[in-house]
Amino acid sequence: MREKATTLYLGPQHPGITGNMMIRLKVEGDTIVGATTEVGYLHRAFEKLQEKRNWLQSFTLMCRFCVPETDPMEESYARAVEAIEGREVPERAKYIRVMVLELARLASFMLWYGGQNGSLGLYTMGQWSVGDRNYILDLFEELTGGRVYHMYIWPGGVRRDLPKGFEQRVLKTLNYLEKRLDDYDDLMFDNAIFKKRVQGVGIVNKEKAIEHGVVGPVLRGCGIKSDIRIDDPYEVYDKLDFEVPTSDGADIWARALVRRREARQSIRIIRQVIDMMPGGSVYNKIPNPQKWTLPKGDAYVRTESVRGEIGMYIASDGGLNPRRVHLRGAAYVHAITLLEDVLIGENIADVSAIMNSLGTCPPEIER
Amino acid sequence: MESIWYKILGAIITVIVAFIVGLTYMGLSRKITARIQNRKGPPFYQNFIDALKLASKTSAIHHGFMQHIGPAFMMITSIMSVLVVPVLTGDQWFSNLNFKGDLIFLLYIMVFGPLGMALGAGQTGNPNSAIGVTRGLSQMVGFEIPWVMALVALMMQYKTASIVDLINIQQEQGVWLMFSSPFAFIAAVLAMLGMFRYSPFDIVGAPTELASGPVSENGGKYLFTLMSSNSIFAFAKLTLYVDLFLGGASNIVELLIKTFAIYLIPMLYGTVSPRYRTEQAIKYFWGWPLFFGFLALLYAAIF
Amino acid sequence: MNMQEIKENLITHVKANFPEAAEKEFDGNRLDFNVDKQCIPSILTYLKDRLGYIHLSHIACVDWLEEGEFEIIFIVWSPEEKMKVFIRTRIDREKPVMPNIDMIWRQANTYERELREMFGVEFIGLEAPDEFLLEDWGGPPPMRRDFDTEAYADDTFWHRPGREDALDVREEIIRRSREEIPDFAKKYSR
Amino acid sequence: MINDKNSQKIVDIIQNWSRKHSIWVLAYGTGCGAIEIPPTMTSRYDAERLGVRGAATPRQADVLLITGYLTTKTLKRVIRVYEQMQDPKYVIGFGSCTINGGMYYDSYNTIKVLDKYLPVDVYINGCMPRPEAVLAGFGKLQQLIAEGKANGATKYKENLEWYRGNQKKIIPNWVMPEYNW
Repeated sequence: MREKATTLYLGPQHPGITGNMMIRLKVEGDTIVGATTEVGYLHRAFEKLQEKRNWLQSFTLMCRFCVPETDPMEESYARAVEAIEGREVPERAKYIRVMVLELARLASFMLWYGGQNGSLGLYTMGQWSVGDRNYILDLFEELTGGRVYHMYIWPGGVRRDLPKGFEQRVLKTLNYLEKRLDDYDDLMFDNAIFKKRVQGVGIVNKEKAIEHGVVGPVLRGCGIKSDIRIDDPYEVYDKLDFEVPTSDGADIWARALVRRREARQSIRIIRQVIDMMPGGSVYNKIPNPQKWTLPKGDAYVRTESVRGEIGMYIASDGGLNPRRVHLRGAAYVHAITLLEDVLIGENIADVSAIMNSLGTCPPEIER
Repeated sequence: MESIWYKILGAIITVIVAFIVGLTYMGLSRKITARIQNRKGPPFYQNFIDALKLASKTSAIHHGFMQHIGPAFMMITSIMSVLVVPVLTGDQWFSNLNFKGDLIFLLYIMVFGPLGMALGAGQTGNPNSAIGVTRGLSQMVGFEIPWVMALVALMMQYKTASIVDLINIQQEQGVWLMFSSPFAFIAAVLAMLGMFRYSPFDIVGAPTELASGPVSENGGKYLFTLMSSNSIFAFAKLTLYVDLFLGGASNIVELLIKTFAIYLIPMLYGTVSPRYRTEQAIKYFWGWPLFFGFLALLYAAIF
Repeated sequence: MNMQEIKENLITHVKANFPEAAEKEFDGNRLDFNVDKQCIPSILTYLKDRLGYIHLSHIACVDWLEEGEFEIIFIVWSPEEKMKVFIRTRIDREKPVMPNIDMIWRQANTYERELREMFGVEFIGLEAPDEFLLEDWGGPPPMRRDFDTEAYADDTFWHRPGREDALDVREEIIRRSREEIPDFAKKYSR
Repeated sequence: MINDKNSQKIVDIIQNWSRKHSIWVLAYGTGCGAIEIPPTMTSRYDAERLGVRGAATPRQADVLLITGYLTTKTLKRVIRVYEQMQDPKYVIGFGSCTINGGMYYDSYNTIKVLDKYLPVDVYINGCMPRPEAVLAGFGKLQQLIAEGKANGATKYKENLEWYRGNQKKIIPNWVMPEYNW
């Protein structure tokens, strides 16, 4: 006899949901037979607001799109504006941008370590990694004045030069974090129970990935070597030497492995950038923001964030304000159609782990 | 006749001691977990404050009669099980109300509470509660089997179902039962991991999966009752372990040291383990713990 | 093959099948095609199946209020050729109707839901719940240029007093900068 | 005897002391401020040493932390969650956008002033408030509780019509059970 499916509302107030969204699950016993996501709890209408702001004011809205990693949005906006206007960026600013982006990546990985393990009940990991993340945020605070919102990478360069001795402090932090990452491996990747929980769960295979336009670690977790930093290089990524890790498992475990190795690649990139950092100015002066107009045109730039590629489309009508800004976050494709697809057939115990593994970030979907 | 009054007075004091010790242990566990997690952690008496606060919260929600009964069942079970476990051996006051055959009685009574809780949680109508209860009962099915096997092995080996007799045997032989019947001890300790519901067996109230499981709808006084009954129950279980396998305790310091040593096992294991899925937990209990349970039975049958 | 050859190759292929597509070349790895809205599904299918543009990167909509048109831009990406292609089309702003492409890429469903809600663009045969980001929304589609969000916010929500004087902060700064700085403060001011 | 004024005072002092040192925060990240909650709760800032810890369901929580802007869609859920919580309950408004709309002052989908819709006991300003600021906010709340001044819930009950009117003004489709405790 077929069991009658019950409806289970997961969220918006639920500790297992990453952020503020809801999944309506149809459950038979412990198995999910249907899922519908409901988003929109965080819709602030950024794109509408930006149409009312001038080009510099709307830059300050940019970092608020998704909070775990704010710099790729600023980077996208800066590059899109530069592409429309044809503005040059000093060489040193490019290196600093890469450094900031990779530091933000690393910080976001630390948060992911906490989230992924917290979703599986290993709270010690979250306490360690989120605590250690503060060391990176300290660096950001010194550099930009803010822990979470930096507003540092802006059109024409970066807002100000590195403080004296900043590189040494970055290297010191990296040395510490590298040691800590090994500790995390002992706790997480050598953990038999963790392996048992995540292997074979939340499978996104190649066909599904292409059908849903999946990006980032999820795509690399199913064996496709795809990284915007290599495929469509921006800033100075084409001069740097780093690997793009892939894994064939297509499950949570594979994506965890990808992220684990990517965190080390980020450290490697930052070290290279600090070695290669040229001198010079960091900022090409923009005109008076109140009178700053961009030529008519549009641009689409993509930036690799920790969750995958972020695409930003900006159209200018030659005026003081953006005509249209549209940001497609990485989670935009993961969190709705793909999540609904992946959850079918899984255990309700794994919903939170799958969401964390896909990198679902609701503010990025809803903007 | 006088000794009965002593015993009853002692039993009342035992319950109070159990409440205090249980909450302190939970507080210490929070503190130790915090130290492992690189932070200062709450003071060890934090759980008393929490309990006091919960008791002083209003509970205006009403989901029906059974919701009140659930926590009450748990409380009654906890108190009954702590009453039949001799806390201090040889002490007239604190040998409690145990009798011949109390191991079998204990086995029965320890299952009774979660069942009552299941009824109460079912009444609240929260799907998380319902799923949590199902999980709790499945997990109980998992760890009860090796646990019962270990106890049956002890009963077979020493031809008694009385805890006091078992303690006396240990004192006569001069060897703790954890050495003289090691397989039963191993099976019992592995089952204990599930009994205390620390990670990886905290599947009942897993926050990221079920909010807080069966107690989702219970706040305030209900939660206070559950919390205190849990602490009493934890003390009862720990004392039972000490009595059965560690030769009992003749004074309160010895008791605290031995119980805390036992308590550290599930707690420390919990800080470094993620949570099992329900079927994985049951599979785990029906693996090695069951194997050691069989070994214990064989061992008891042969010797 | 360098970028220029890829572009020429692409243009010849697309032109052979869709003669009305008007191309526009850009620096770098970008190429635009202006097409009619009816051939959007066929050109996207062609790009995906034949030319390897397997990744739908973006669907954007721009409201050209003055011209009375919506511009819808599909951006596809080829991992092999490292090329992004913009397929642009213009539709009438009064009766915005588009063909549905979520059978080509499943994820397009999300974009289309958003466009339907935010711009009122109707996609023929789109199967999705009516509401996406908004709930019980009574007004016009909010991302249209003629919807004034500030006026709506003033109407609907209560503003805390005190914000309005922040509007003229520049004048205030100028006024204050003309004031005499006391001697003791000069020591600390930069 | 128990209704005697002095003994009631003593009971109040003990209860307020316990409430002050045991603050269970509902795990509901309503906005982007949720990103600073993990650092506050974890090793460097460790709010648990002050007795602040998370609670999974509204029935068990004491504090509703509104972490940032509230869209109208979330506001509906937040009100429902708030009404499910048991007395005594407190609301902390977190971030500039709960105070005056912050940088979303002209957005059509976010509310600008939180205390029009829910009784706020403590505001923490800043965008984003640092974990120290959050801890200071909790400290302020503790102080208010100890003095018996954190009475937002009573205010809500007494002025329910006014709050309801404001809430219903921006939530057109109001399908919620009546608040009766």
